[in-house]
Amino acid sequence: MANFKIKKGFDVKVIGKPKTTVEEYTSQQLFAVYPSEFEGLKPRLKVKAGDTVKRGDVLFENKKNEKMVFRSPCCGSIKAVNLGARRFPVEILIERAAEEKSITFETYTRDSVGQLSREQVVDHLLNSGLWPLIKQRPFNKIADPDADPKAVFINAANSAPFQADFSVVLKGDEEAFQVGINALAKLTAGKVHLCKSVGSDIPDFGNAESHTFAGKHPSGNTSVHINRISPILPGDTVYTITAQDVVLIGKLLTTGELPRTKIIALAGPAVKEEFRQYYKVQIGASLEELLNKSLEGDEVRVINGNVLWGEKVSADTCVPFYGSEFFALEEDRSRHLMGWTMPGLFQYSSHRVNLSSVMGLGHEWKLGTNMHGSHRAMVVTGWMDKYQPLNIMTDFLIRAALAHDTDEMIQLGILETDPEDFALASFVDPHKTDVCGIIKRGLNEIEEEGI
Amino acid sequence: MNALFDFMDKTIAPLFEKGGKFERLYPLFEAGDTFNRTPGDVTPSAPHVRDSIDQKRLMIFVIYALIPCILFGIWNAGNQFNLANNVANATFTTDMLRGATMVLPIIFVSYAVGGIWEVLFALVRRHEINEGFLVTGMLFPLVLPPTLPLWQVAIGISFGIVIGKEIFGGVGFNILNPALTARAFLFFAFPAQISGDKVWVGTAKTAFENSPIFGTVAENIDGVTMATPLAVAAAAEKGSDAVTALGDAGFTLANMTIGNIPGCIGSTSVIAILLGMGFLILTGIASWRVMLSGILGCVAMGWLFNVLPLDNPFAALPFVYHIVMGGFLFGIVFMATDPVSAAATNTGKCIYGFLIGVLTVLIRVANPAYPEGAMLAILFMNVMAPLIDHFVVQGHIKKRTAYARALNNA
Amino acid sequence: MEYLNLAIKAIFVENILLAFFLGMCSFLACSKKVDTAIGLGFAVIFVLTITLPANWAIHHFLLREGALVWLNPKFATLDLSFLNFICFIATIASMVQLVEMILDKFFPALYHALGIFLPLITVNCAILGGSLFMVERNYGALESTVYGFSSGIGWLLAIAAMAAIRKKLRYSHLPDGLKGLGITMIMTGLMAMAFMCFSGINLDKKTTAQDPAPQAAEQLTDVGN
Amino acid sequence: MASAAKKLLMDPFSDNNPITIQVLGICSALAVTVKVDTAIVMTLALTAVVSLSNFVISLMRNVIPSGIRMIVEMAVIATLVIIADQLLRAFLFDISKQLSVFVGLIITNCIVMGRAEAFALQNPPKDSFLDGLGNGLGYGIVLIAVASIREILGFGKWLGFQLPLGDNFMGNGLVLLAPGAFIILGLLIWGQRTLTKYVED
Amino acid sequence: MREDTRTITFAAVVCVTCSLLLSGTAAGLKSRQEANEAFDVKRNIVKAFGIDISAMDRPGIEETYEIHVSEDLAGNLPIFTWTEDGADKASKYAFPISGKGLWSMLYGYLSLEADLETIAGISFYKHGETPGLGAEIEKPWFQTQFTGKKLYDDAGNAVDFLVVKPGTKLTPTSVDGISGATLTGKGVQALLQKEAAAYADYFKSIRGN
Repeated sequence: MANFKIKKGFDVKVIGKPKTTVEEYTSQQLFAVYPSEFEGLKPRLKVKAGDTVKRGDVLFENKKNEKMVFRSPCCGSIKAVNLGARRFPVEILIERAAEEKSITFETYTRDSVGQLSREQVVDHLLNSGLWPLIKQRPFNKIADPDADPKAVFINAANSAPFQADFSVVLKGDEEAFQVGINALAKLTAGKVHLCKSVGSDIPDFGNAESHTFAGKHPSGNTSVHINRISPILPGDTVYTITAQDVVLIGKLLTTGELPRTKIIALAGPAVKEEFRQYYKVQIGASLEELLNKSLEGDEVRVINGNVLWGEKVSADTCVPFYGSEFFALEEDRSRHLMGWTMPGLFQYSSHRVNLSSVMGLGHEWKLGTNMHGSHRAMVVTGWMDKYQPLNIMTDFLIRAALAHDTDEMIQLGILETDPEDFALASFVDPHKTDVCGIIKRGLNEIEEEGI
Repeated sequence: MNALFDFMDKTIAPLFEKGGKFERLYPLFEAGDTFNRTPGDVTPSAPHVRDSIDQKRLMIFVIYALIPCILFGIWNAGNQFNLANNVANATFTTDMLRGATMVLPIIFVSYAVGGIWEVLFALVRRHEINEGFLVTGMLFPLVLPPTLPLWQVAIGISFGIVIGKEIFGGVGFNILNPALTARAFLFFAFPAQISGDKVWVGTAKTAFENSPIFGTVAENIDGVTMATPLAVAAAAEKGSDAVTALGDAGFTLANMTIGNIPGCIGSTSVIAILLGMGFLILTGIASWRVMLSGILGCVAMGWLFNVLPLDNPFAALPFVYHIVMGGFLFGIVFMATDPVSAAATNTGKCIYGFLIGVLTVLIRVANPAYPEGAMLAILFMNVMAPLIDHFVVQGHIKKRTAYARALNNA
Repeated sequence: MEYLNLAIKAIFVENILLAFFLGMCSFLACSKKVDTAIGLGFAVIFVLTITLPANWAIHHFLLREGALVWLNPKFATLDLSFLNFICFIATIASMVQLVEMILDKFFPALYHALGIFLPLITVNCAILGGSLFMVERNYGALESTVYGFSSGIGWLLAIAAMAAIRKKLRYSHLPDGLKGLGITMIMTGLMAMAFMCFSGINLDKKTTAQDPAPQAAEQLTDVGN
Repeated sequence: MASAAKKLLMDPFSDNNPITIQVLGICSALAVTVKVDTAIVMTLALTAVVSLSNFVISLMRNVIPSGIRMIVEMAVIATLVIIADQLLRAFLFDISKQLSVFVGLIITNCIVMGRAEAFALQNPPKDSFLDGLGNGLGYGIVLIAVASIREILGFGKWLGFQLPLGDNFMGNGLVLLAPGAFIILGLLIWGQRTLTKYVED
Repeated sequence: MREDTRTITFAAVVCVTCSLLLSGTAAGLKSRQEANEAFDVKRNIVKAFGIDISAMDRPGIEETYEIHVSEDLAGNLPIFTWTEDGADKASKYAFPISGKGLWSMLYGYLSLEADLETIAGISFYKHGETPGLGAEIEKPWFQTQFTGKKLYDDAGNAVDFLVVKPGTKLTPTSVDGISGATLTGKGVQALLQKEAAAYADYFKSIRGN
């Protein structure tokens, strides 16, 4: 148990915070699974269009590790398998059948999980298709089941606008959460760390060490938690997982069947005010209807994630495997006459060069996706570290990455990071550098070369 | 207005974009287009919102910070000319007008010639036209004497832009400050015009020699020489007192602070520079670390020379003088803080700034060759900045690893 | 003070690399990484510091005009200084060899740090140049040592700064033809320009002429001042 | 034969220039280039040394014991350099004064050693001689080009002759200083490599 | 063993050949080199006497030197005298001057007219001053200024010869300095005063004759 105060950070003040009410949203016909969600995965399809599948049937497996399978979230027929570039299956669409048949797995209790060996837990999770919920650092990819992680980090914190608040999600599922933690505790010889934001009313759980993090964003980022509790040295591995996913694992273990629902937050300035809240949705089910009625604006961007970090998704997306929140904001293609010399009262900024940073940081802004400038070579240095609590020299890290110097990247601490940790750096950068992208390429290079 | 913008976006823009007729001229179009209106691009990926700040804004704000220096420089150039030439009926207005005829051509040449190089390289090398050039093009004239021949201005800025910056790949990749590179080039290439005790006031023939608006040149003495305070202090004989020598030559703390003395166009007035400095620090554009540590370094070295028992009147000069004399303050505020050529780490910035201050005073006092040390001190530290950064980064790496190991073993 | 002045002069004012262009080949070849550069720099300091006094002794007691009078007064007019080059280079080669062996035997750690650089140094013209300048400028034994040591420091400073700069340049958008040698050359030029801020620093206040002997090296109009 | 010899002779002028491409012999390329006449003399001295040393070493290539290869090479080169230096002092006194220690430094000029190691040890004397000649002259071309630029810009003269540049011509002091030499050579390398499309990785 | 013998033999042969070559060259060229060095000195002295040598070839200069110049000692300082054709008495005197400039030693010769007061010519042949600034001391415009100026007063005492800032009013004992290179000028001034004082006694002593 420890409390950490993160000094550096910045909260992007954007309107559209979700209310803490949870609404049930069910009975969808169309389901989807997106193999492209799993980064670096080479899937081998086990079904084709027209096949009928039971709930829990294997849809595809990992070519590199055939034990790792991905199962269907519903019972029905495969409507289509859409291929992307190089015949990579981007999405598998499933039409739900009226009658449900499903596959069941063994059930456990809080105590019987504790009797299992590490292999049993791993095999069970791999076989049930929920193993990919566990990721590993460095590289933030699906955890390697054979690794020997020195710790498991459960992220129950939220700091970015607007990450789902786990205390809302958790209500009623405390038991499943505890079972999940017990299973995770089997995976490591070290500790399970449960990281919470300060002020959230999440209780402590057995088998896990609780930590609270105070401070502005990115105090809720997993990298910050790892850095403060048990930093990654070259050669180390840690498993990470988000809190809601622990609940899903817990439900699988206690009920013996694949979890059906999870809770997502819908927020952002382009969501009508009455719809900004939490929804209990079916995993894999289409969100088209919900989004249709709740979005407003001419051209809206929907993000699976929060305003700082997440993927753009289409407005007919289904509930994805990862993620607990959706954010919607308007595409802002407006151009401002001589904008570079105006006092900057009406443009959101964290820099004192704009008056808004002094006069307007108190209230919330209706932000859009405008770049507010064109790309230029990097000039100013040090600004990107302004809100970086990770003790990383971002400028030098980027330069090492641009020079493909993997040794130096590692020395500078890239292994502790994930592209999401550089979202704020990208945000404040006046040269509009794609910091996250550069870091991501750097990490990929290191992964390819091996450490 | 909207119709015009529509026309620009729909009809003109495609000509310059990929596949368009004038694709090669895209950087030129982009520069003009984004000058008129901020670009309408949206974020391609996360983070989905961006701060509404861009390089254009940063650079233009540096120019705003320079305005007091520019205006004062224009007045002072004219004022010094009129004083030196005994112009009758000189007023503030005639000073300004006379100054404008001397200073504006230099600024114009600097921008025009520098701009041509910038655009040429941007088109050939296909990179964007960087607004950093606006700052270089303005800083360079401000560190020149107002009487410099225009062809030298043109050669100087060409060297600064091409050798100092463009061959490295443009703004952001250069090692030395381009404006200073240009200035140093002139200093070594044509020393007679720019160094030391040569005329800094207006004996050069200016246009409108005797027009009624500019005042009448009563007696155009050929070869009026007015030394700069630094030259006076450096020339002080052994055993004499540099303050007295300065006083005899008409330099007091007060007029050096106000700046109505001969010198480079933009760097004489401490007050004007402080206004710019305040603006830069207030807006957070330039690093206060560099400025503060630079001034500290200057004070420390000046004080050290004061207390050392050296038989050198320049060394005995109270350190305050070092701050107000010559180009030091201008250099440390506007040139040393150039983020591309300065050290990039925070610790590095402090070391870098401090050493600039130290070296400036050291060169002034101990090096009889150059009465002004600020320019070369900054250039030298520009060269050393990457090395300083290297060591700071190595230290940082060590500290990070130690921190990680300590936590892991705990 | 005299020696300090000589040292400052050799490090900053008449930097053997930036003002006399010596040791350019290894400077260009080994300035890609800062650690390598610093290692080589230390090796150069080391070798310069020991070869200069050695060569001074050879020149002083064996080769210069009248050096051999200690052997026989008849040799007063014998001038073997045309053998300077060949003897100096032989000394340097054997000294490097010797240093290598001594380091290997007694200071293995240091040997591993400097070892790979030592053979390179034989052909580093900074070393031979240092010896030749020592003769041209008529340095004494102690002066030669100080000169050798501080020339080495000057060389180290230059190569370390260059290595750090090249590291910064790695990600630059350089024109193709300038990559590598070209940009390094120009950067060296700019660096030499920045180093000129020191040219003229003179801590030796005894400005009266002290050595009427002509100093041939100073006739070079090319010297960086 | 003719074309092979021509290639040996001509390659070093551009495609395989010892200075701009092989990065050899930079030191002296800079120090002796304030004026064209010193550059020419230096070229001649170096060309003589490198072609003769190549020739001699190639003659001995089959009999040199491998253990003392480097030392023998060094001895040959040093001997040739000393002879060159002595000749200069006797016949071109003024220029030898300006060349100062830099003639002596031909010993450590990497071109000589480099060509001996890279070429003369594997090839017959005639070819080696041509290779030496070509490399010496290739070196000379760069030297003379740098010297021309420096002398013209710095003094308004070429090879000592005043050029008709008008009374207002003002010598550029920087090109006469060390930084000028570096920068001019850098720009020459840029130009030459752009023409030959040589890119260093 | 055979290999070692071969190595040693080879090394010995190379050594002997090289030494023979070297000694031969050195011995053969020595006289010529010495002549060169001697000529260099002569040339500078002739130049210092105010003779325009730019159009003269080497034999011409040697000849001029042989005819007109003779070496002497002023106490233990070297002095050179110039005798006109047919004259039996020296009409000009020259002596070497050296001293610190801004950052190098300056070397040259200075010559006096027969009145032993007026400078006949000055030459600097060796220095390391900044091209374009201090190096202007080797330019004709700088050197010709000295001709006709006074180095000694009527009593034969060295005057305070000055190198002043350009623009200052000149006196018979001052010349214009180089703008931008005040300190080189100061160096020249100092070395002139120093050398003038050193030779003052000698000139006083021959004044009566």
